[in-house]
Amino acid sequence: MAVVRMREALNQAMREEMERDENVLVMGEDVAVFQGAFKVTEGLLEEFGERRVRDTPISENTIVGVGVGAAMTGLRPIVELMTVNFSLLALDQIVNHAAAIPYMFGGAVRVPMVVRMPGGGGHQLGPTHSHSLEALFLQIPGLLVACPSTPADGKALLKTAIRDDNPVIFIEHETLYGARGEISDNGDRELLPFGKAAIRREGSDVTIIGVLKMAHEAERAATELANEHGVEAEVIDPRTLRPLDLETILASVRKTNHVVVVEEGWPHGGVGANLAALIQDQAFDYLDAPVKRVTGADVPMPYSKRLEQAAIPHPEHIVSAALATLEGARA
Amino acid sequence: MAVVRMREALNQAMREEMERDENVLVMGEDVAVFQGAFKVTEGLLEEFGERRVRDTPISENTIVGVGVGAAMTGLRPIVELMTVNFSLLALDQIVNHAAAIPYMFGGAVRVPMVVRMPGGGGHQLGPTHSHSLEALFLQIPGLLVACPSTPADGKALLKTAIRDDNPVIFIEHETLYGARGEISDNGDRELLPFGKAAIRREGSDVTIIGVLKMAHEAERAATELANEHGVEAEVIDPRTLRPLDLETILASVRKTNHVVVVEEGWPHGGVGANLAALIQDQAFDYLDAPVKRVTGADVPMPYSKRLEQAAIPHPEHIVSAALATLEGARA
Amino acid sequence: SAADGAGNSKGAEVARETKLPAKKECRELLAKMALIRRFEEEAGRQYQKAKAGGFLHLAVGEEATIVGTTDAMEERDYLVGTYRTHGHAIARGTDPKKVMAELFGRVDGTSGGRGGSMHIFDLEKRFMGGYGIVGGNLPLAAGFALSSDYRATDEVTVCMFGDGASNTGNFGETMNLAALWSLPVVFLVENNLYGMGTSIERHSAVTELSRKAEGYGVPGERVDGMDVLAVRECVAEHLRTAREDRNPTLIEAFTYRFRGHSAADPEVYREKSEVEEWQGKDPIEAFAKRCIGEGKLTEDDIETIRNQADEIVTEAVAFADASPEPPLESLYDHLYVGSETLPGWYAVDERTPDSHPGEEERDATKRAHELAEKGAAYGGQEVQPAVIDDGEEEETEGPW
Amino acid sequence: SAADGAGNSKGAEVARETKLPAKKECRELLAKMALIRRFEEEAGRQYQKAKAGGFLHLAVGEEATIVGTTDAMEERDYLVGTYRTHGHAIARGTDPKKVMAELFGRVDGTSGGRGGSMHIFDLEKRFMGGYGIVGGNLPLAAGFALSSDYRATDEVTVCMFGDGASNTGNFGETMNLAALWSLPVVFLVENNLYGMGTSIERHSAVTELSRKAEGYGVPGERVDGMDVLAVRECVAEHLRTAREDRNPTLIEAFTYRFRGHSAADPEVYREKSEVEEWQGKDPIEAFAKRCIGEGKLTEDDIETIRNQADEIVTEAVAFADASPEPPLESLYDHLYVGSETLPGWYAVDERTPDSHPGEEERDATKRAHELAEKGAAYGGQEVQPAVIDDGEEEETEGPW
Ligand SMILES: Cc1ncc(C[n+]2csc(CCOP(=O)(O)OP(=O)(O)O)c2C)c(N)n1
Ligand SMILES: Cc1ncc(C[n+]2csc(CCOP(=O)(O)OP(=O)(O)O)c2C)c(N)n1
Ligand SMILES: [Mg+2]
Ligand SMILES: [Mg+2]
Repeated sequence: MAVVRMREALNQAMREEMERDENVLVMGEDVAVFQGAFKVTEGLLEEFGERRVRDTPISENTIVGVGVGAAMTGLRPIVELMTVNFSLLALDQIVNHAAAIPYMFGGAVRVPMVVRMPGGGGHQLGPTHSHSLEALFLQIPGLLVACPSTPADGKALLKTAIRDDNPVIFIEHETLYGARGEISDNGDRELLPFGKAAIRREGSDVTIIGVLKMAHEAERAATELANEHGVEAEVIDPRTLRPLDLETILASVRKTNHVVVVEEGWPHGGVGANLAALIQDQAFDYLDAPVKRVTGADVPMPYSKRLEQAAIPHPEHIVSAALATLEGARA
Repeated sequence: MAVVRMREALNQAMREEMERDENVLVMGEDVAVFQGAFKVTEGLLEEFGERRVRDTPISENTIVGVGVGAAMTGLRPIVELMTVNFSLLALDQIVNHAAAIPYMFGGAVRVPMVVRMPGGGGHQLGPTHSHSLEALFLQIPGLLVACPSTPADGKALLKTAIRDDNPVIFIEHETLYGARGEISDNGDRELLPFGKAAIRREGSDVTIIGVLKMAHEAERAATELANEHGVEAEVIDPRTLRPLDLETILASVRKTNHVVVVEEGWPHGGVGANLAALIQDQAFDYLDAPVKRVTGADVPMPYSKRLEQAAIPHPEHIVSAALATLEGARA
Repeated sequence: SAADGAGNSKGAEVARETKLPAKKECRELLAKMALIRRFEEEAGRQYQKAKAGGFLHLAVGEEATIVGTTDAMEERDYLVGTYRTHGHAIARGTDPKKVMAELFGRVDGTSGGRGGSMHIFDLEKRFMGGYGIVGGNLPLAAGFALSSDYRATDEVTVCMFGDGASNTGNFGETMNLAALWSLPVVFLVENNLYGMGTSIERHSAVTELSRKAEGYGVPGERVDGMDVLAVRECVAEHLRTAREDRNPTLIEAFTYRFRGHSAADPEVYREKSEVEEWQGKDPIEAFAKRCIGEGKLTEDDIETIRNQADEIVTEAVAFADASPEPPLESLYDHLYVGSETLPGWYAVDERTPDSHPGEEERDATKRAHELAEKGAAYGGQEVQPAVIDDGEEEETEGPW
Repeated sequence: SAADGAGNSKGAEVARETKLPAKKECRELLAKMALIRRFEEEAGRQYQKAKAGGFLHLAVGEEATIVGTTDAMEERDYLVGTYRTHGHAIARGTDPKKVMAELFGRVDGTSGGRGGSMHIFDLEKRFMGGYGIVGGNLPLAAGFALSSDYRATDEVTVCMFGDGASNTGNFGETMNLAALWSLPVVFLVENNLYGMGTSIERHSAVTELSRKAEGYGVPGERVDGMDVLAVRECVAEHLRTAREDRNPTLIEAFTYRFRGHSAADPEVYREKSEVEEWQGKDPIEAFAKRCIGEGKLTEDDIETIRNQADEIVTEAVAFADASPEPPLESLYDHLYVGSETLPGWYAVDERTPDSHPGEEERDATKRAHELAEKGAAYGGQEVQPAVIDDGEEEETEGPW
């Protein structure tokens, strides 16, 4: 066991898979000489050279499309988009090409590629640079969607994503790159299959589901709920949103009968909306209160630190929502 | 009262608003000489000339961006994207610019523009040409989203959209352009405010909410439910998804205690997911069964007529779902 | 008017002195063009009979550009095109039967009936598709070329697209990247003077498309796309540049679609006289005349070629007709690789009251099946077809 | 290496013979450049003190390109830029106080604290922003120009963007449209030889950016972006072309950012020597020298200009410091126009257990308020800053 930061864990995953498979390459803006905008690709150019670690022009749709074409013809590209905000320029290649091609051509060809990109707020980057787009990508059939919250998951899920034959949207969180966590050293035995949620904390009173950074806030809230309110929360991190491990979530709900879903993204049609719809459908008789959602504010992220922090969920919001569901409080 | 087709109703709305306001103009691929891919802009070039009815190159992101810039400086552009499928190339201008600008600049400038585009399946256009993206656009704060299902609503909502000072995503359905409906002739008195749902049919047993073409399928299902099963369904067409008239929906749910949401789009994080999450949260105690969703299949739309029709909801699916909720059936 | 644009195509820089190849080659080139022409005309007829659905984009008139290009390519080279590529696939060697079956939406189609006319695909023949999104194939082409380069092969990718596609953001982005990375790719713009109903003068500030990518480091050349030998020779030269010098280039081939943009476009945007002027330059007619004139082929050869094309296309229709519709159980097939084996929930089917993983559709509840059947039964007759795919297909059946 | 690129900027085609204007004008030009330099240096310091957050992109070294451009423009003309535009706004006449307040995220900021450093905006001065998305401002510029044309005015739009932005799809799409529609717009690429950490040779196949849009019908010209008079003269000519001939053009201004891409980029991608070479061509230093040399300004004038700049910037900081933080109740303000009056549900706030329309946040429940306060109280200290905005800002404070 070693303690590493998320960015190191992701870096290890890419390095190990590149060593393992000659067909794995990394492309993206400033991934080579600059070592990555968030330093996730640090050292890869030096180790693997210009052929396998490629700086690209600022051409998001084309970068992704080049990855799709390369994946269709034998390579396993890892495309880094500098942030999820810029993926809005690449959605045509992601949705109409990467996601559609295997199905559209009757399974005659595969698109084994990974699109890595960080998102989220917290750095005062303002309205164009703070999106959380998990809820947008989970809508698209043909894509797999991962959103790791710990270095161990980040490394294991990224290795799985690189080896998977489907196009994978791999969403990281800008404020988690520095987060430290334990990670096992025996690389290959640390593959994590998609579609397995993690139970971060066991509890019998309320189920709190948190994604990316919100998985951590959920744990903090759970601690506060236990210490201050005698409430035992079960904290679940889905880890992948496609496939979704609904079984683990439903099992918890059948036990706790109360649910809070926490996400940083927008409320309308968000991750929480999807989970709430599925949970109320499949565990209706087990719910003692409505599935509560704690989401980012329904605004483009404001720059002002005060407004930004007010727009992002914090443990207090989660605690408050959990207590409300237990009271069975209603608007 | 006159009976017109949807495409004529939309055409009238644009013509009337262009006559009313010199600053309204129409831009898009093949909107002028070709008269519109779906003939919605027929005759506008002849009546208003090249200055106000402009054919554009195939440059979706730029066409929308030009509209945003023009809207910021005094014009009221109507941008037609040939279909919603191509809006995936314009999402950066729609989300990071049109939707964000008014908020991002503290209200110093407005973006009074309408992006019109048809979507949906049914014409065997296959995996890249059959998307229903209502659920994607309703996520975005800063946008208004309209999805009319009748000529009268189409005309009235489009006129309102053109006069609204916010950026409006106006989603039409390719298979509804030929649909006929009554429409009043006294143009200006026919403005329809956003955020007012239509109750298409009153009923006390189950609430069926349908969007775009599915609003019609919902009505057909309601008729069958009444005739064959003695079930009185209340059919609601939200007409706009942002703002959303949740009050009308909740009032109906409090009366019927059973809900089915019908949409043509994908199930994960769809329109139905958003409504189910909101309804279970705000009418929890009134629900006798889970909110049921009838959605398009979770696949890129297949070309084969047989598969395509199997992937699109039909009255049978709605009837079956309605009966299931009344049985309180569970998976 | 685009007639001027048409005029350009007669410009000196386009003309090429070519020599007729050996008899056998002449016959092959003519046969391929004739087959494509026949196939497209028949596809149009089948569409009118509603055997084929969706949009139908025919390449009638563009056969010389297609065949001249594929004939210059090696088997190991990749070809990628647009939504108007029945002929491109056939020219690459794809069995017309499978192309017709795809138009019919049947299991024996190139994409098993999932892609349709706009999404033909044949990995074996290295025809990489068939894409409905204008300009969407350019980045893919750069990706194929990157892959060829990365794998240290000497494969070249040929990317064909339309004049309208040269206005997409992908055009500039891809040209720059291809030149920056010295990718082995030849871009060929099928300049048929219109993007749907918009003439080139109305959609492109610079109508000399061969120069449009110069600012990105991709030099270009114009060629008469109605002359199969000129196209073949030109493409061969550019393939060499890509294969040996590792430089991407752009070919602008002047051609013309004799039919509407898609099955029955009213064609209000162009003059009948313009269409007729171009029909006077029929690439098949012209090549056949020359072959006879220079004694390479006889009237009998021509007759045989015509009959063979007829036969192949007739068989293709029979084959497509006999091919079964995709089973409803296959709805979720190929959505994900390994979805059967990998854990977790890959697709959900909310269209039935019984929520269940989509991949279980195969053995879904009886009710789900009944519903699927009921749904599938819908002919979509209640549907009001969009203008671009209703109306009458004008039957301009020539000798070809 | 980009040093060669730098070399270009000394190329013959770039040099311009210019005459110094009258004393008063010399003073004004120098004062504006000095003010921007001071403002940027101070912004860097305030960022280190965490008074400003987010990304901070400074234009130190690029003042001549900015001021030369704005000085040639009419008040009625529009200017639009990137995320590196504190100086552009100031040069257009925006009060430095309001720009600094925006960096501080305060209510008196140009965007009321919502936009931040990357999103400066001033409609009154026709500075149209300030955009964080590379290349996102190009279509907007075409839109402003279309509007000017549509309204039959003779306003011209100047669109400034970086060398890296010339690789975005928007570049080609917008160039083509601007030329096709004869829009009154002048595109100016601030070629500082790098897109973030990627040198122009590594991101653009053709490094002569002035020629990059020729294929779209937009001719270009190169100018020494370190010479304020050369830039002013060049931009004036191109403005005339746009205003009178209605032809869009592209200016490539060679310049250089003396600082990192954003507040402390480790700058591993360029040599110290290259930075120093360019610092030797400091546009403010050079212009001041020349003014003194040709007797237009005295050492005292220079001293006064420096002091005035210091004063203005000091006041700006004091003003920003004194300006209040936006009230939490304003979180949803300006999300929609008329959201107070229009019916229906404009925003939902699910962060509190009480679901309620967001616009009612103003008078939301006590609990919602407490929670908002608690949330706002977070300094984000638990957050691990991304590499691009941590590290030490190197204090390369020059005489300017
Ligand atoms: C991105 C995108 N925008 C619009 C369309 C609709 N569309 C289909 S074909 C076409 C015209 C394309 O013209 P061109 O590139 O010249 O090809 P041609 O049909 O002439 O072969 C358009 C606008 C599309 N399919 N994709
Ligand atoms: C579409 C998009 N992609 C990537 C980024 C991240 N990014 C911000 S600035 C930058 C470099 C831009 O370089 P250039 O255009 O030369 O402008 P400069 O910073 O040199 O002034 C990049 C890649 C972005 N903001 N937008
Ligand atoms: Mg064309
Ligand atoms: Mg630069």
